Amino acid sequence: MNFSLDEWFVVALARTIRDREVVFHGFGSPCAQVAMHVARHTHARDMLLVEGATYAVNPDPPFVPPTGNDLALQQGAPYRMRFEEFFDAAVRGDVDRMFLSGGQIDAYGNTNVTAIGPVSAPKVKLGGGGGGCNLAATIGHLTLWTTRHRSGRALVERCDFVTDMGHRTPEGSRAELGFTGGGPEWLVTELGVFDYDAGGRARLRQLFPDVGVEDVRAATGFEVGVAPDLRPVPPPGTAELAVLRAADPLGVRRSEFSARDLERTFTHGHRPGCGC
Amino acid sequence: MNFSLDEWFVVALARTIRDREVVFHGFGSPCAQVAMHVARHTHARDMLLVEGATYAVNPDPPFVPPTGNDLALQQGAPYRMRFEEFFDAAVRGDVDRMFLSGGQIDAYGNTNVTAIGPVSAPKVKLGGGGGGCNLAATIGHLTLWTTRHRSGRALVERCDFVTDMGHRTPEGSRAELGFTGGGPEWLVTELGVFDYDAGGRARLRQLFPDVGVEDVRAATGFEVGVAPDLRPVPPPGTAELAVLRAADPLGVRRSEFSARDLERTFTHGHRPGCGC
Amino acid sequence: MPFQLGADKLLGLDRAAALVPDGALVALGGGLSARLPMALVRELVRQRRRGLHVVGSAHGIDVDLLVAAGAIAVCEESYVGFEQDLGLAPAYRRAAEAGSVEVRESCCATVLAQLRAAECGLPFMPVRGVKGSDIRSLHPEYGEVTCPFTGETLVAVPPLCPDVALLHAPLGDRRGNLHLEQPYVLDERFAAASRAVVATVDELVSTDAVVAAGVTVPAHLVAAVAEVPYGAHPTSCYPRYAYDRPHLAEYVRAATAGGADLAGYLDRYVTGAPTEEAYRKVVGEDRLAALGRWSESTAAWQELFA
Amino acid sequence: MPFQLGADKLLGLDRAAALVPDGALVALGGGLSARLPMALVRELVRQRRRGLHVVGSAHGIDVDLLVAAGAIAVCEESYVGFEQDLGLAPAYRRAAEAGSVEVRESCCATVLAQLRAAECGLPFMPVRGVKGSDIRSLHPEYGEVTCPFTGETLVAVPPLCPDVALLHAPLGDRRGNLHLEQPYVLDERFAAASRAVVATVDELVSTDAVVAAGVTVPAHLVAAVAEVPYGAHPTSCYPRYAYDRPHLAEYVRAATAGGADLAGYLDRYVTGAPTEEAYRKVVGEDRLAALGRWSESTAAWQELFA
Repeated sequence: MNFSLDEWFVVALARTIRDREVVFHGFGSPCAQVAMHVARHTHARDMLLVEGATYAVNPDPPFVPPTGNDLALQQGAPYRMRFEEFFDAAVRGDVDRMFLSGGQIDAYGNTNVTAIGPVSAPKVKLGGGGGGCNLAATIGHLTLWTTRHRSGRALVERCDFVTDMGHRTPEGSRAELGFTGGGPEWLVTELGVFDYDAGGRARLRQLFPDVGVEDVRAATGFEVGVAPDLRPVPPPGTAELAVLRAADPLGVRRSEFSARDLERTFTHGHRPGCGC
Repeated sequence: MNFSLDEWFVVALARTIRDREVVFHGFGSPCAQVAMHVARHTHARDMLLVEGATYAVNPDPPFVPPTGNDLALQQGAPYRMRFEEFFDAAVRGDVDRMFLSGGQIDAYGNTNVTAIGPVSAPKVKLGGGGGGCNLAATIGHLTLWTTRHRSGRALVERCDFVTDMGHRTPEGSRAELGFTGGGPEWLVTELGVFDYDAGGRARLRQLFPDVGVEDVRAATGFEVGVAPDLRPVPPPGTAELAVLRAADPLGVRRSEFSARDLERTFTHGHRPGCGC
Repeated sequence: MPFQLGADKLLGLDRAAALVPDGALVALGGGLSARLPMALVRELVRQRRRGLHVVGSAHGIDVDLLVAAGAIAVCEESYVGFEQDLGLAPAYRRAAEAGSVEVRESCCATVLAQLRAAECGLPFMPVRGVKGSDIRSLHPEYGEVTCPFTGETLVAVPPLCPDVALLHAPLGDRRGNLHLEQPYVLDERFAAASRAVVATVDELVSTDAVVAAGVTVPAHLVAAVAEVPYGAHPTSCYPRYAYDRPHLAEYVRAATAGGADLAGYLDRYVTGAPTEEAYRKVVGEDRLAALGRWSESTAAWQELFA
Repeated sequence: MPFQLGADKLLGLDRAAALVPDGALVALGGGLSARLPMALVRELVRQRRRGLHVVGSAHGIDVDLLVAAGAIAVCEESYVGFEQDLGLAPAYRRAAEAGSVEVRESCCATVLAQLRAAECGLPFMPVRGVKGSDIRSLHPEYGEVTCPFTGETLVAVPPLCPDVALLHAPLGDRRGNLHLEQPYVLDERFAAASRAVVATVDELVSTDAVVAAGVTVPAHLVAAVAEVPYGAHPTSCYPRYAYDRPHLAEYVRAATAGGADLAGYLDRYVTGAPTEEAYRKVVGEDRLAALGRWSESTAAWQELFA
């Protein structure tokens, strides 16, 4: 069976969702968006999927469009939340997981989507955080991702600007700030998958087979802890790939990847531990 | 032209409404309810009428039913506010007038709809205040009314319990409490019409023709100030009576009056100052 | 809250009502004599529920019947009664005057602020009014907060998270999607702020049918739904039926007289009618059908209320 | 607020836009590339508006075009950009990096809390999050408040009362009743919290027709309404038209290049097209009609976005 890195990456994101979770993604996040539909039609059939910018509940879009606020993303939804209805639910703790990315992500899972360089005179003004700076405080778990790990600019020791809090900032830990959400649980990149250690720092857990620990170290701005049980990223299953390809006929997920990474393709047969 | 006291009373209430006001009534208030429809179809055609318990905007009910939360009161309304939409508008000061009654009304226009006697062991437990204890603070003007003035128990020097604040309570004046609403502007009873003096005390301004100042004094628990220009209540106009009779075919307004007052009927011809 | 992700929440009325424990903080949906959750109220009486703490806006026979049956310990509604038409709530009034029910009368706007605090996960909410009203003396739980910008002191109220909200809707599906007609009163806020929503619907339909009518309360906020035709009777549930004024008058007469008369009402319509099927028989299918004829003409509508 | 009781609020687009003074605090309706008030935005550029302070949630070409034309002094949106598809907002980015626009980036949930404070007439609103985020450093106007019940310290935000909210709707009447399709984003909150709502509608219809479709924003909250077909183009206004992705791409290319390219876009589509009739001609009636064909089939819909 053949598949590309972008497909495997989306499946890896999907697998961070547990069944019966209430899950949300921010806008401008095609990989997370597609991943949620993959999860809902494979291992998490009873999850509650909230479409990022439409707040539609459990829609079945005919396709994922290039913009997050489109009617296509509401098709088949029995209910559309109001803006305030979703934010209230998230802030009171009724949303279990949010997908979050950033131009910079630091060792503690703090993310920067506001500005590279000093915010008063940015080197690059990024788009902004949407609702993240409140949502990150109270949503149960965060799945972080970046498709630009290799650039060396994405994973940094310290963000130039913390838009959304991870496990700890100079202001203190989540517990010290009285936040009810658990913070970052996973960080998925085009090189591998991280979880977070007891101190709240990212720790390498899984590698894509064409990547080595040294590649990760070279691309990462903070010191990379490695889990004792470091393993390859489990390959996607045929069901997952089928749902993914049906959900994203326009391939909007691919817009997140560099040309080089879009060329990464994989094959595997039926081995033990294979999900297909 | 002949008309009854209950009709004249409702017209007197209607005339406390100015054109282009946003006006609301509480539930269990048939006289106020009918008065608002009379005003909207005579001298206040551009008022915004908010139906008490349905929050319907400018409805044209086929009839006024005996309950305040009925679909009949929403007929013809281009819009129905949500509960919170109305309360927010009122609390931020966008509602100009509310009609308010009470089992007790004191000299400062404080009203009691909670309990006669000590609230811990009431002599009579009344129904309760609905939204009044917040609305009375911020709505522009209050028109108070009672149809039980003659009983001697309605207008008292001091309420046993202040449910809704008038101009002043032991806690202080409206200004001292930082309230933005103007408080009681008119008090209409089956004996006459009061306004409020600079000190916030009720002052007799108009009398129904079959009532004397001494009747009012005898029925009133506080010292009655009398306006230098005390006059009879201006009689209803034919248009007002026609609208009133069409709006209230079931005569629900009559449920507020004693048998004795329901027998009071009046006749008048075309005199100067006659509204008909 | 928390979200209820089950696909089938259909229960019998008895098991639905059983989700309300003795002593629960219960939010009652609807208002005055419209869309009150009467089938659930009657079932709670049949099950001899005790010590309930009820909260809501302006209510009537739902609260009075629960008080009459001895089910309520604390009453925190903003109003309980039958308006100008049928007057004070007889059982509520008697219990309040005797001190057998604790009256914590509240205000619609304050209850709204408390529900919003719960809905937004906030530990308090400031409110504008309340000062100057003795209502405050009934609520030692209220506090004060000073505005960090204006220095103004405002009354602060704690969040209100009912254990259960009891709602009635004309239409719903087995997942728990509910369609309501306006006014929704506080039903939407109760649904979001309560730990569980237990609903009755006049008619159980497909999800598509509820979606076509419009989902007012979404399935993920509803814990249980029971199908009970005329489940709001003797109050209204438009567009299906108007309120039953003569029945309300019959109740008010019995409750005012108390003693054997009230016991007679309870026996005839509640405890002696072990199910809602039995209740509908006692009320009479013809009478119930007549309440649906409000829509035939204005004259027919008025006649129901004359 | 305050309520607008006029019976006829229909104005030409020029007079409607004239209700937005230089330096006004302006709320922009819609979100991302959906239902943005583009006709009003273009007219503000034609009228050389200056010094605007814009607030909202997640926006795109509306803010970027106003920045490109030099109309904005302060930007308080939670996001400005073209998502993953077309990337960063070129003019906004350039101005922010050059310091010619003051960036007071905010958060959707914080803006919501501030609008609610205005809506409820409260001098402040507590919020849960914000702590731990540097967003707070961009808002010296935020304060802190201690919960009188838990002792917890929360960030307090002041009320947000925009001078004008600019909204676009598919349907409306001359009284100002507006029908919107979901997501409403913050439009309902803007309407209640702003001093005035200025709206455009794709089609002006009778009050009965708006009522039949469902009134989302009521007339009493609307100060002025102008009829502008395709008034949200190049963003979407379902069910009438999908967004015009190629047009957005053309804008992003021109704005990224800046200089003559950007001037060319502005001349071709905005300043050089003195009216919206002229704008529609330049865009092409065929192209506009094609955006309405999303509903013909999934294939047709996908093609628009390919």
